[in-house]
Amino acid sequence: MKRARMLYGLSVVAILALVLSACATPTPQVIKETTVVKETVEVTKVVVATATPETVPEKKGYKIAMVVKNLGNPFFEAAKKGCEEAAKELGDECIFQGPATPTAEGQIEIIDALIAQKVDVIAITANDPDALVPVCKKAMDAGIKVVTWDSAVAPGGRQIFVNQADMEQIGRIEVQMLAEMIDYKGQIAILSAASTMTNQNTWIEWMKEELKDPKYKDMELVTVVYGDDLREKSYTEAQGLFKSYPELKGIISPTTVGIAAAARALTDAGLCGKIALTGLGLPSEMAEYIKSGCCKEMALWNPIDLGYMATYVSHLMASGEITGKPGEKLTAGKLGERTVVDDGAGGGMVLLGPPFKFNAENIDEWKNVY
Amino acid sequence: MSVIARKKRRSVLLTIAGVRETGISIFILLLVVVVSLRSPYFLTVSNIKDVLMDIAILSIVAIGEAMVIITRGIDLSVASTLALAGMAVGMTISSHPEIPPGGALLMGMGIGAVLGSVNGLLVTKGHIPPIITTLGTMSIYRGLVFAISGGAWVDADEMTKEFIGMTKGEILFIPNLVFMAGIVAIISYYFLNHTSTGRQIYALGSNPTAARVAGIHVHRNLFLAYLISGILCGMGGVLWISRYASAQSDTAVGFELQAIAAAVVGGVSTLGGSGTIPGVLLGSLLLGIVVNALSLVHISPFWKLAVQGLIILAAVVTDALLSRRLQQSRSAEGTS
Amino acid sequence: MTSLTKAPPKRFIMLSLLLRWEWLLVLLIIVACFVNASLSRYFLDVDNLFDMTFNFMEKSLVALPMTFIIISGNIDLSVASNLAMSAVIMATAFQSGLNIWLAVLLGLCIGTIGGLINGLLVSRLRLPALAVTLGTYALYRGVAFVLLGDLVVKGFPDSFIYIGQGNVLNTPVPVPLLLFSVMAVVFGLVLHRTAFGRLIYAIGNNEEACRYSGVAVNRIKVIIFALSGFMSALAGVIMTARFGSVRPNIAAGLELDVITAVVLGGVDIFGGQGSILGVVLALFLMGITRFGMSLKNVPGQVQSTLIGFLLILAILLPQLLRRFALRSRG
Amino acid sequence: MDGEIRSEPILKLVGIRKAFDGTQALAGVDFELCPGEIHALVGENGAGKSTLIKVITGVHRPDAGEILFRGEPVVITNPLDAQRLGIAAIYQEPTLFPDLDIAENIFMGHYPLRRFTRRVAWRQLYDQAARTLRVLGMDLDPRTRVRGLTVAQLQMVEIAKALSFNARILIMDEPTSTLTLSEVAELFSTARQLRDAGTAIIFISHRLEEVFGLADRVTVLRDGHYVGTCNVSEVTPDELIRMMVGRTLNDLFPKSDVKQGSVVLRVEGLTKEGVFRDISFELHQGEILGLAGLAGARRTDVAQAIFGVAPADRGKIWVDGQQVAIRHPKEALALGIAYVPENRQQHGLILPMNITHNVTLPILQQFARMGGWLDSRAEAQTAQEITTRLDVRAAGLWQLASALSGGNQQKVVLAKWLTTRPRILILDEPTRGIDVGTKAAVHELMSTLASQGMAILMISSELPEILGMSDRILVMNEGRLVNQFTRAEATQEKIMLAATGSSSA
Repeated sequence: MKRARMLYGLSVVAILALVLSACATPTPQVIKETTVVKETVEVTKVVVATATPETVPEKKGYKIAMVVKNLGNPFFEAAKKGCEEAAKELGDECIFQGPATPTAEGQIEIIDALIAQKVDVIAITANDPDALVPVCKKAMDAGIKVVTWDSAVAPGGRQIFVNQADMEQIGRIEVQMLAEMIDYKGQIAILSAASTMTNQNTWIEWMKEELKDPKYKDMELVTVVYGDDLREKSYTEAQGLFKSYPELKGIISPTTVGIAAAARALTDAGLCGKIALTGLGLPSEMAEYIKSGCCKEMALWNPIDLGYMATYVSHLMASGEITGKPGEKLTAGKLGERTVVDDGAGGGMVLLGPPFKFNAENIDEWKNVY
Repeated sequence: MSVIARKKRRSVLLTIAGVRETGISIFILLLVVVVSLRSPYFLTVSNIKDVLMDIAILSIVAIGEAMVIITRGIDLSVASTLALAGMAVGMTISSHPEIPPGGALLMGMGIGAVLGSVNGLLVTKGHIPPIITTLGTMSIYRGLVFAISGGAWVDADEMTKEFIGMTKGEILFIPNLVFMAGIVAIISYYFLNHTSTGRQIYALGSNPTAARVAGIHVHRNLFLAYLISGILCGMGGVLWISRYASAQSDTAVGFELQAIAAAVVGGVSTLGGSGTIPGVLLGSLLLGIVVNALSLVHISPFWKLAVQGLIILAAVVTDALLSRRLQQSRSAEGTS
Repeated sequence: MTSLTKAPPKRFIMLSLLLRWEWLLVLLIIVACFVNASLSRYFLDVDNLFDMTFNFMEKSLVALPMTFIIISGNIDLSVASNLAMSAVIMATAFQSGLNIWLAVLLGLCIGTIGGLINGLLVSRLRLPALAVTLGTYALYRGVAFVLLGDLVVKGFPDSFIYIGQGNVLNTPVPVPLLLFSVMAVVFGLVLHRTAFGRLIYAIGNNEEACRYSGVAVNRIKVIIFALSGFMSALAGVIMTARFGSVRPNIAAGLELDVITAVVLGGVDIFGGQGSILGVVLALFLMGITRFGMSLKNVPGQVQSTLIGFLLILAILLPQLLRRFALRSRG
Repeated sequence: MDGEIRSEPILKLVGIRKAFDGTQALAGVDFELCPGEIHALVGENGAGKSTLIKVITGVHRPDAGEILFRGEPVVITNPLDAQRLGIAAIYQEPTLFPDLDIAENIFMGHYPLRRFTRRVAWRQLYDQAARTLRVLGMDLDPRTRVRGLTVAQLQMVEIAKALSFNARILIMDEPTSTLTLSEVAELFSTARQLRDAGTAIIFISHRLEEVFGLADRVTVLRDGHYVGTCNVSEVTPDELIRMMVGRTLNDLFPKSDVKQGSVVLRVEGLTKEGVFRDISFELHQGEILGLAGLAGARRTDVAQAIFGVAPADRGKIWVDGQQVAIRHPKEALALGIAYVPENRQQHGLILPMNITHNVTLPILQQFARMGGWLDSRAEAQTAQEITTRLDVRAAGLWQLASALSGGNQQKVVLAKWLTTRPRILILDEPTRGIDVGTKAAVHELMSTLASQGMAILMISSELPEILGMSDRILVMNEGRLVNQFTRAEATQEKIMLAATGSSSA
């Protein structure tokens, strides 16, 4: 009997030891992350998403927390590089965090912990623009600046929006690219991400707007399908598209996962060239298909620059150099000067710039960058 | 009782025993007829090929899952195992493009075997209930995917043409992927139905206590089921990254529920001891056809999940009612 | 030997008290707090600690009936989907002009009906709960999508928002925490002190014997599944109020967290054993561990990996040590 | 004590000890088995017979002692080792695989395999299985799935399974407890055939008449100790009982002598399609009505139909002159009917729960105060009263049902049903697998209850019990009531004739 009790104690101690070691050692694999991540950007002393020794009392720089939709997503991994680069230039600390799966719940939990840590700025790209509003308000109440980038939190939950490109422009440009490819004729379809994502939904609205122009009178948008930003689902959805619409001439996929999956599906089905594809894609993922002609042209902003810009804006917000009001001027390091403009909802917005078009001519110089 | 009467009884029993697969086959046929009336494209060779390609990986994983469920267990870690094996293989081939596709496949199966063994050891030696073991390893393996990749990904550009081509080619008009799933199914069928180890897997799922008394190595066979499930997931992982030409840390999230659904719809009882490979294949096929059909007949994508749910429920309920009637007719026979 | 009234031997009582799983959890919580406090100076802060609970109260509410269900030898995979379905229906009703509190009531009814359907399929048709709730897992989430698609419902009144985001009066205690505390006490008393609770254990241990003893097994099963549906809907209401908005994809994957907590809380996955106290402790252990890791900015994937390890180790280690001791004894 | 030695013992156990959680199940047991003998192993429940068998078959490993097989010491670590030595066992509870067919069950663990492919040789499997079934006189297709077979059929498959090994040592652990007399006779002749062919058989039974009818030698165990071995021809039943219990029992079946009252239960034309047909009888206050028949005569089904576990399709039931419809045991309970099921561990008890909780299960609502709150003091008091009355032996009411001996478990089941204060008590094989002492206590209790006016319907396959306890005897055969006797006119022969009546066709 005594032994049983002793055993029990032993097992408790053993479990505790494990938990302790798990918490105490900064998980090694994560540190490696900064070095593993592709090439180009020189690794800085910036600590990313790891257990750091608590900050020293006197402030060296601002603590900028970048919260992304989920970790392990290529787009955000690229943005992280920009964050690190800018943080190094500014002497700030870049905390890069995100949930394992792209859910609002996970992001809220993270933001709560960031509020508790009293970071200076939270720069967030939202999984759900509305669900995050309350927690973002809470952060603002706690004196934390809330910057939103990429996928915006609804106006009530942000102080400034770093927009990768004008929503309207992105929507319209995708239709224009596709129209060029199919000669302004035929059925087209859209393969989107999850049905809840703000960005995609807004762009699709603008696409529909653009399509009202009489020059597109021979083009017909037959359907919008959702691949949930899951590769296999997007793949199946793309397949479904060209099966159920045998007359289909073109697909627009305003999401990096979707366009890659669609390109794959087109290649596998031998429909490259018969059905045109465009949208927003990562050069590294799409290089193969652009070269093969499956996707002649696509657009994207530079996610590294986006992360860089968001970090600069965060820094300026924290230092009080800008407040997020339209009309303010700022200098975002290597990206040069920008002006805060009206976001249409009464708040301020900074534009990264026009989306960049990738095609067979320039893809090689970008495919190794992001 | 006369010989004739005995023969007759046997044939009746055989027919009833076949009902499980018959029921789902009829359902599939009905669906096919309805959908092909609505969409002329449905019954074309290329669409059928596509459906088969789509369900190939699912059925490979579902077969492993079915073996585990037959032993009264469950494997929630299949999707994570698949992703981990896929990521490890993807990273290896991107740095060692000289590895042939076959080698990559073997490597994936090896990694799957290791992960499956961990499950098997925890269940047999650790005496942890399967659902808890695999709930735990589901998170652990998924985390490992992130850890080994550092959040990075492997994309089409980093894979060799041969590797991506592995799942693309055709042998005698049959897509490679379907061919491979077919081989897996045939080997598994043979294993489960014609080897004594296979029969023992059924036996221990049917009555674990009796299995022990009958001198069956319960632990060895249980371990084997998890091992096989792991190997098939590993194989699925390599095929997956070849097919979609990409390995990421969120590959196949939620796929475990699809695998379980395919097995359950195919008549594998979650109470253990029963279920067949043809059933699992039909289950995967049904799920595949539903997804395909919904997009072909232009039903809003938002209906998909609800329809899938209804089909799973329908399958479970019909199966239960059928087997209950089977049992009733049997006991009636016993007295007459 | 003759009189059975005598109490069990003292050593027996002592031992069974000491060996309670709950003590292990208490110890783990203390250690987790200690570790967190020493690693982060933000941890031991009353406001932070209370605030942290917002994040797992929905799970906790659902974990209470899940404890009943698992003790009775069943499982409910559909909780998160049911949560989403009832929240979506509540929200659409509100949007179409229904008074918010009536809409809440409607949501709770829908959730209960969802649970009722599970219960009826499991008990009347004697289907395995795993298979049934796997089906409704897809179905209920599907219904949420059919109803709301890519839309969002927001603009709830402040009085409603308060139940998901507010604090009780002027204290730092969040409203959901208070609600959960009350519910936990109620569920604990029902499970451990009433005839209904006893019958749940009895069914989990031997359903057939219960039938033979005239226990209304089916009715009890239907009730606990309906209860699970009701609590899922309640969690849906809280979550809606906390987010201030509803989309059909809320609470995806919540069921696995709930089951993890219940099992970590010492409930036997095969039924018949477990306590509400253990589950509550496990919920807080998980919450504190996650919060601590978030404070140290440990990536999400690594967090769930550690919870996975915790789950397996918590069950494996006592066993391994016992076996080791037996071997060393000879 | 040893009789003539037929040959060298094939199996010899020396000083076997085995303890579970501190309880000494076997405290130094010796045992010897020779080829070509049937060796009975007897003792009260908890004497250690089953543990000894499990040691021999490798399910348990002994803490101390030696096993000699043909004079060589062997270590049997698992059932497979035992199989390799040619040891086969038939257990009390059938250990079959419901999802597999009969042939697969028979050959599980040693399928005939094709030489090169290692593939299961199905035709050979089914042929051999059919042959084995024929040897046992069993008319069943080997492809029939086992789920849904009757208990007797399951038992037969078990025996076929053991025979399929060509076992040199065959262990039969109460194989007859679920068999009918004709089946028992068949089994015995098979056993004798095997013995004459040189197989050594260990035979365990509670029925002494079977021991005397079949065995050559008998070994007695008591409380895990070895008491002695003797030739069956040299002992009397009384001597044997004395060795088993350490005392003599004069009257195993105390007769009830009660004045019968009015009809409390009347059943008319009760029919369940394909199970039983047209069952009609009356049960009086203070009467013990015996229900005899072979296994598979569907007596249990009738009882379960009356109790509402598996309601009948047609027919009427009156309780106290009121016609009633019973669809669920709860309703039967409310009418004052109680049913002590045949399968104690599966249907009677909740093994992982303590005595109190088991006893109060059907009447739990009585202890529910406001809001369903349980009055645990009143609950414990009720449990204590009834268990004291029935003399349940346990360390305390907190003890788990699983820790009790078979006899005490049955007493707890009886206690559970008596707390419901039934007026009609249905007992299904009330003394199966119970040691002699408890058996007598149960019979005494039945008498007392009847004398207090309770109406008892007793299903039993033990003819002496039926003859000794019943005021009237009904006989069922293949789902029908075939005959009825008063105690005065009933004899073993008459009952058997009725029970087997037309079944030989």
